[in-house]
Amino acid sequence: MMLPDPAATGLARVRKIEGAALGLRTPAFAPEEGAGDLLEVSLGPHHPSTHGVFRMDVVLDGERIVRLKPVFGYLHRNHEKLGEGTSYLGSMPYTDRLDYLNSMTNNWAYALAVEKLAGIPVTERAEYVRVILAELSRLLNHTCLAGFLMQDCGCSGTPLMYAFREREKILDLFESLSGSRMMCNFQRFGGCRVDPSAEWLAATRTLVDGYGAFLDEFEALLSGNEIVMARTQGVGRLPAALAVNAGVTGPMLRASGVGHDLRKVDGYGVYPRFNFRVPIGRDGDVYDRYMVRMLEMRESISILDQALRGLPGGPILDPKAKQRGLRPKAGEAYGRIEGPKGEIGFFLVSDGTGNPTRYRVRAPSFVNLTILEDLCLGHSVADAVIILGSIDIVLGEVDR
Amino acid sequence: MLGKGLLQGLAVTAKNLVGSYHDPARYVTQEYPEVQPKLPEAYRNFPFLVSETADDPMGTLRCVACQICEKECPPQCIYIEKSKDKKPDATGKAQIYPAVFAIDTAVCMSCQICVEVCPFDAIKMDQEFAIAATDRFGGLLLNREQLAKPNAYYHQIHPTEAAEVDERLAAERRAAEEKARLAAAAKAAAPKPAVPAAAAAAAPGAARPAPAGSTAPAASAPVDPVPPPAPRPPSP
Amino acid sequence: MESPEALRDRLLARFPGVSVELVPNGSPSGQVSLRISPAGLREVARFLRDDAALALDQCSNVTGLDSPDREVVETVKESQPGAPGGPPVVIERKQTRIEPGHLEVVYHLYSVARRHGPVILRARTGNRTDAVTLPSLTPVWRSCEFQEREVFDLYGVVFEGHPDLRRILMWDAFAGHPMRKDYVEPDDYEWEPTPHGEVLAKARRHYPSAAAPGAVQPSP
Amino acid sequence: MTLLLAILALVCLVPAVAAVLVRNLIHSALLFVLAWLGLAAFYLAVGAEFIAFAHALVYVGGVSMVVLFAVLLTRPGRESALPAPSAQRALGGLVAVSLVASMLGSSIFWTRLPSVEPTPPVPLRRLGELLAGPYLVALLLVGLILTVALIGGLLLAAPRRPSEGGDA
Amino acid sequence: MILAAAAPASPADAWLERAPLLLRDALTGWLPDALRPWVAALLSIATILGVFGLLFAYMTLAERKILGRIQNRPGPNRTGPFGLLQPFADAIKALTKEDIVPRAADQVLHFLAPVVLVALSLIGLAVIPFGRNLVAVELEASVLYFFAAGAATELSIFMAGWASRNKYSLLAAMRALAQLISYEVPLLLSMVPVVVVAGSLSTTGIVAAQGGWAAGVWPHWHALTPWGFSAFGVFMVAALAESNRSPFDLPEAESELIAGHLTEYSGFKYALFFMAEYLGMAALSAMGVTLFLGGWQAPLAVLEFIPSYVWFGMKLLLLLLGFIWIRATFPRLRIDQLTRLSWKFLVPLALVNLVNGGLWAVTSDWTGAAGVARWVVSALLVVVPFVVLGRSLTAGYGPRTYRYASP
Repeated sequence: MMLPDPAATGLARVRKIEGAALGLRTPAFAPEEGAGDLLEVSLGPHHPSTHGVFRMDVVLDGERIVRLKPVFGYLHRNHEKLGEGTSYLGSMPYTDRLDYLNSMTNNWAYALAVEKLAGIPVTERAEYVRVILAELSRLLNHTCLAGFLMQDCGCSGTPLMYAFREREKILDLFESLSGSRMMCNFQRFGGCRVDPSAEWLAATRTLVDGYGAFLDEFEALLSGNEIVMARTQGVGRLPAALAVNAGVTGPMLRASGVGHDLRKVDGYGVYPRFNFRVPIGRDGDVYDRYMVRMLEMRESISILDQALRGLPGGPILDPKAKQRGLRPKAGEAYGRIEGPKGEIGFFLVSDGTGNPTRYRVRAPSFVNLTILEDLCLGHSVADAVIILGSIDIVLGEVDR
Repeated sequence: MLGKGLLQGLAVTAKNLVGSYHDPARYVTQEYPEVQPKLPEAYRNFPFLVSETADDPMGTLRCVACQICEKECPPQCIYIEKSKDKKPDATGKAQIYPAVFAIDTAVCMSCQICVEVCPFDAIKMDQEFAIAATDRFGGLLLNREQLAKPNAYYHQIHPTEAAEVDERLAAERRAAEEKARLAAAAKAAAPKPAVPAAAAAAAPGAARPAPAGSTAPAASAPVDPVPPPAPRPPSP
Repeated sequence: MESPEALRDRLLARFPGVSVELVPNGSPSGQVSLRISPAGLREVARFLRDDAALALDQCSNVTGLDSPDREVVETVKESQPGAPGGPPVVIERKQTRIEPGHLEVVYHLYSVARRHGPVILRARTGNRTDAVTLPSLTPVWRSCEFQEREVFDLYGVVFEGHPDLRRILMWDAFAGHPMRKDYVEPDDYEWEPTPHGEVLAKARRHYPSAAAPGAVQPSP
Repeated sequence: MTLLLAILALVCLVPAVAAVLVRNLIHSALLFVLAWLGLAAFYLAVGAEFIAFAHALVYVGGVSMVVLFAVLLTRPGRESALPAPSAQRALGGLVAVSLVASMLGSSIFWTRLPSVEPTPPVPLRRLGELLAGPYLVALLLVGLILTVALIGGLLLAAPRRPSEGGDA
Repeated sequence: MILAAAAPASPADAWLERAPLLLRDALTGWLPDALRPWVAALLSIATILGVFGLLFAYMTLAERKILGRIQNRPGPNRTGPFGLLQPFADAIKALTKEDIVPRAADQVLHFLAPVVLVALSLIGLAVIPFGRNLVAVELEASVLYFFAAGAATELSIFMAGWASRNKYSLLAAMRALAQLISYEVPLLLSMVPVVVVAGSLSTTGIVAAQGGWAAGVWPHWHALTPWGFSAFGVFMVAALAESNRSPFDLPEAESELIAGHLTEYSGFKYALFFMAEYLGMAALSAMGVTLFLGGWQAPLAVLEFIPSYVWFGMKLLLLLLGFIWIRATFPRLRIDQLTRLSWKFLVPLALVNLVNGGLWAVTSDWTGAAGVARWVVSALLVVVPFVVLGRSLTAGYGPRTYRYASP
């Protein structure tokens, strides 16, 4: 069990970061020289619970984590260079492959950025359809998150199977609308590609009506469970100031008590027309992140209900809106939406030709990972696995 | 009281255990090979070329090798070589046809951009997903003969979509004949002196533009055959 | 939130030594950015974060931009002695000039407290070869830590003051910076039989001998 | 009966000797366990079941764990049983033999065993009453010593580093 | 030879009841007297191995089918009708799989660990009374024998962990030891009040003490008395932990240390570990049935006609179903929570239960109003410590209320 002495592993890296004043927890367990046996373990990239090809180099002092370095890049295919090589329309199917659980919100973020860059108006009906699809994607994402998180806590698959059963129903809706369950390639600049039929809207209505009952049952199984509470409460606490400073967005930020939701802050699309609330937590630990996502799903159900009722008629896409030969004027634009995992933004720089000169994706999982080490210091390996699960990362988006 | 949450959890799992025997909303497993999946009409897998009739697929391909889909395909997996000669198409007009039309299904991600940008409804998305090949290189490279499938098959897999496309093409053909008839009548009514007969006959006035392979994609592509019929762009 | 011009003037007044200039944006998005000379970048950033009116406490996005050397063709008016004793003749001569390229980093700042933004900061490096260092803003906003490492990895901008500047996406032994415009993709990757001519041509250059099995032979 | 006892004696002795000779520490610890099982078999042969199972429970369940933990924590698993220089081995061997000889000699020659045949097994209930009756004080004293030893062990093993919350 | 067609005088000599014994006599009847006890012993060993071997096989299938149905999926149904041949398919797979032994491993211990583990969990079954007089070995201190056999399982898990010379398995072996030792104590402590009340250490004596029904309806099982119910709870939780089952399956926690001390095992040895876990679970449940659920006693006087070993089987299957049900529902406890649960909750509860059992034994002759008082006191002695200890255990945890951001 012996290990090279701590000094050799460059362990004594001291985090001289001015952020210390922001309640950044400098590692209270920084190992003094020669403090007992340190065990270097690397969890992943073939570890059953790292949510994809992601590695954490962990140094353990007994059962507690003393140092944790995330290593990724295994799934890097230079998505942004591809964006510079293809036309604006050609990049749309590639955005499905960023956060492959929510292709609808990725498409919307990209379409929003291009519409902002080229000043393309969006039809009324398309705005409502986009909200419906984004909220369905949010339901799908948070249900899967709860399933994976409980799987990391050690449930032998039961919550995950319930989550996947409901996810399949939503994916069937996406497939009957866009043609593919996960790679929808559905949004276009100025609207959506296909106009949802009456049967599709009726099917969505039945799903939305039944989802509340599923959530009640799911929470009865998990939220009150003493073992779940013991495993997740007080684990991986993220102070609000550090969360904002570290660029954390989405349910993680709201779980730390900061009520920042782009649907309210930016008011993009037709979100200002719906009244919905933004749940926020208090301790910012794994339990709060889980509960904030559960409450957010209930808000999404009410948004879906209002959107389905208020869906206007009219064209889904202005036929004269240019898709194929789009050549926006030289300039740049940064468009962002509130994706299920946080703020997903696209920064596009155009020089007047058919291909963007710069196509940058601001991925929420990538930025939310910045404080993984701060959350895990002092916890055990079992907790680090759960903390990573509660951050909800998807490697397609982290590595791009 | 300690354990209340645990008992609640046990109650939920018990309800699911009992529920999975009678509640279809809970027991959703389809045992695949025996139970074939019910594919929604919009389902898409790899593309295929539409030929008007089943008996002579190569002769009646709708594709006129305008190479718009080859340019627009994001992963660049379509490869077209134009034919040297021309062949009359369904409306009798002499058209170029693709001598080589290959799609590398190892690279294609079935994103249906090619269907969206094709102005002639010549390429559509197939619904056949159980595909296997023995060789990684040649086996996944589908050439023109393997891609061509009759319009009847298109009606079979995408009924509503196929109906709309056919009805729109018929409307265009009628408009074309009607315009040709008008031009002929106008010519007959006021015979202009010394107008070479051939020129009159040759100006087809047909709505179908003969794209001279010019790369300037002037035509804005109809978004998708499903939405309301897009106005056909004026001939260049 | 105050207009970019007012903000520029306030910054110029407060930081005399630092050059702050507006970068116009042609697109209808109207997101005008402020280019700041690298010397005073971190002080300006800290001011923007701590200023009560702005309170830009979230750096949402850090992007790298690469503009390579550009050949600029200019018409130069020169006066040459005209006919003897006559007036000098002004002739125009086309002259190509190489404008040196540079690397650029763009920061999108938002305020979570005031719910406004974006304020966009830009900073340019000296050139694309040796003067490629910029001050890191990680000490001001922790969110820049990974994103600046990505710009270093894919563009080659060295961030001075960054706590842990290593490659983040590529493996450490990787040479070169893939996102630069002049990056040449190594062609020793496993040969792929895509029928597309350009790929085939590259493959034939690489394997001149064997005509790759299974490739589509152009029809006779 | 004596044949059975002889076999059992072997079952005790062989692992004990092997435990001393074998180089790997963990192996010797496990061989000790075999020796203790041999002892328990002795009790069974004589018919005192309760004592046999109590002995097995305590030694195989508890004490073997203590020995293994001790071996693990002090010398983490490396076969570092260095051969002691030969002079020391001879001296050690001499001391061991003399000790064994004196013990065996006293038990065989000087102590008078009342009889050779096994005494009738004491019924369990009678054993319980004896323990709760006249021998109660002895039982409580032994219990007291064990608790003191337990608490002492805990204090010694308390985590040395002043850390946030002591683990189990 | 086998007639007794008339209604049996007492349930003891009903034909079906004596069937196993008649079978044994039939089989060993023609042997010379000297050999008879030996062959009888061999017969009982064969039956135990056969019954519990099949029980293990079909318990793996039952677990996967019930777990599947709880998760709304069919569970194995391809091998044989309803997947009934699945256990044999698994066995063949385990046998044919290559048995990889890491070079650095300590060959002897690596091989010995699974063998010892299976042997120990089988030995424990010798003293369990499956039917009215169906017990393999009649011992005076058989309960102690059972726990002595069970105590050595820690040893073999340590051997497995240490012998595979792999960082993960060593960590897992240490965790497993900490867990097993901390749950050995409540397991034994919860058994002591039963012995005190039943007055004997032999399993048949304990089952006999639970005979009879108050007013023909309410059986005298220990689990139906307040102290017995609490002791049964503690025993079952400790049994869960001893056999490394769900909320406590820390050693082979997939999400952390890959497969714990089983990382370096494959092929038939892995199947042996698997078998040992199930047999250990079955043995502990069998002991639980014997100590608390009245062994082979029928729940109602009128139901006595059903043979005793059938009752024992049904109760055992009920408990095993409970194990599977719990595995499907609960997540895993962390190592420090696990040991804290044992030392700060189960052990104190078991100690109070010891007092409660003692009081119950002393006041066994109270009847009428005193009987009611006896029950109330005993119930109080269970509920009060449960609530107090429960509150201290879950200090700091609890459901939370959430607020919403001002728009």
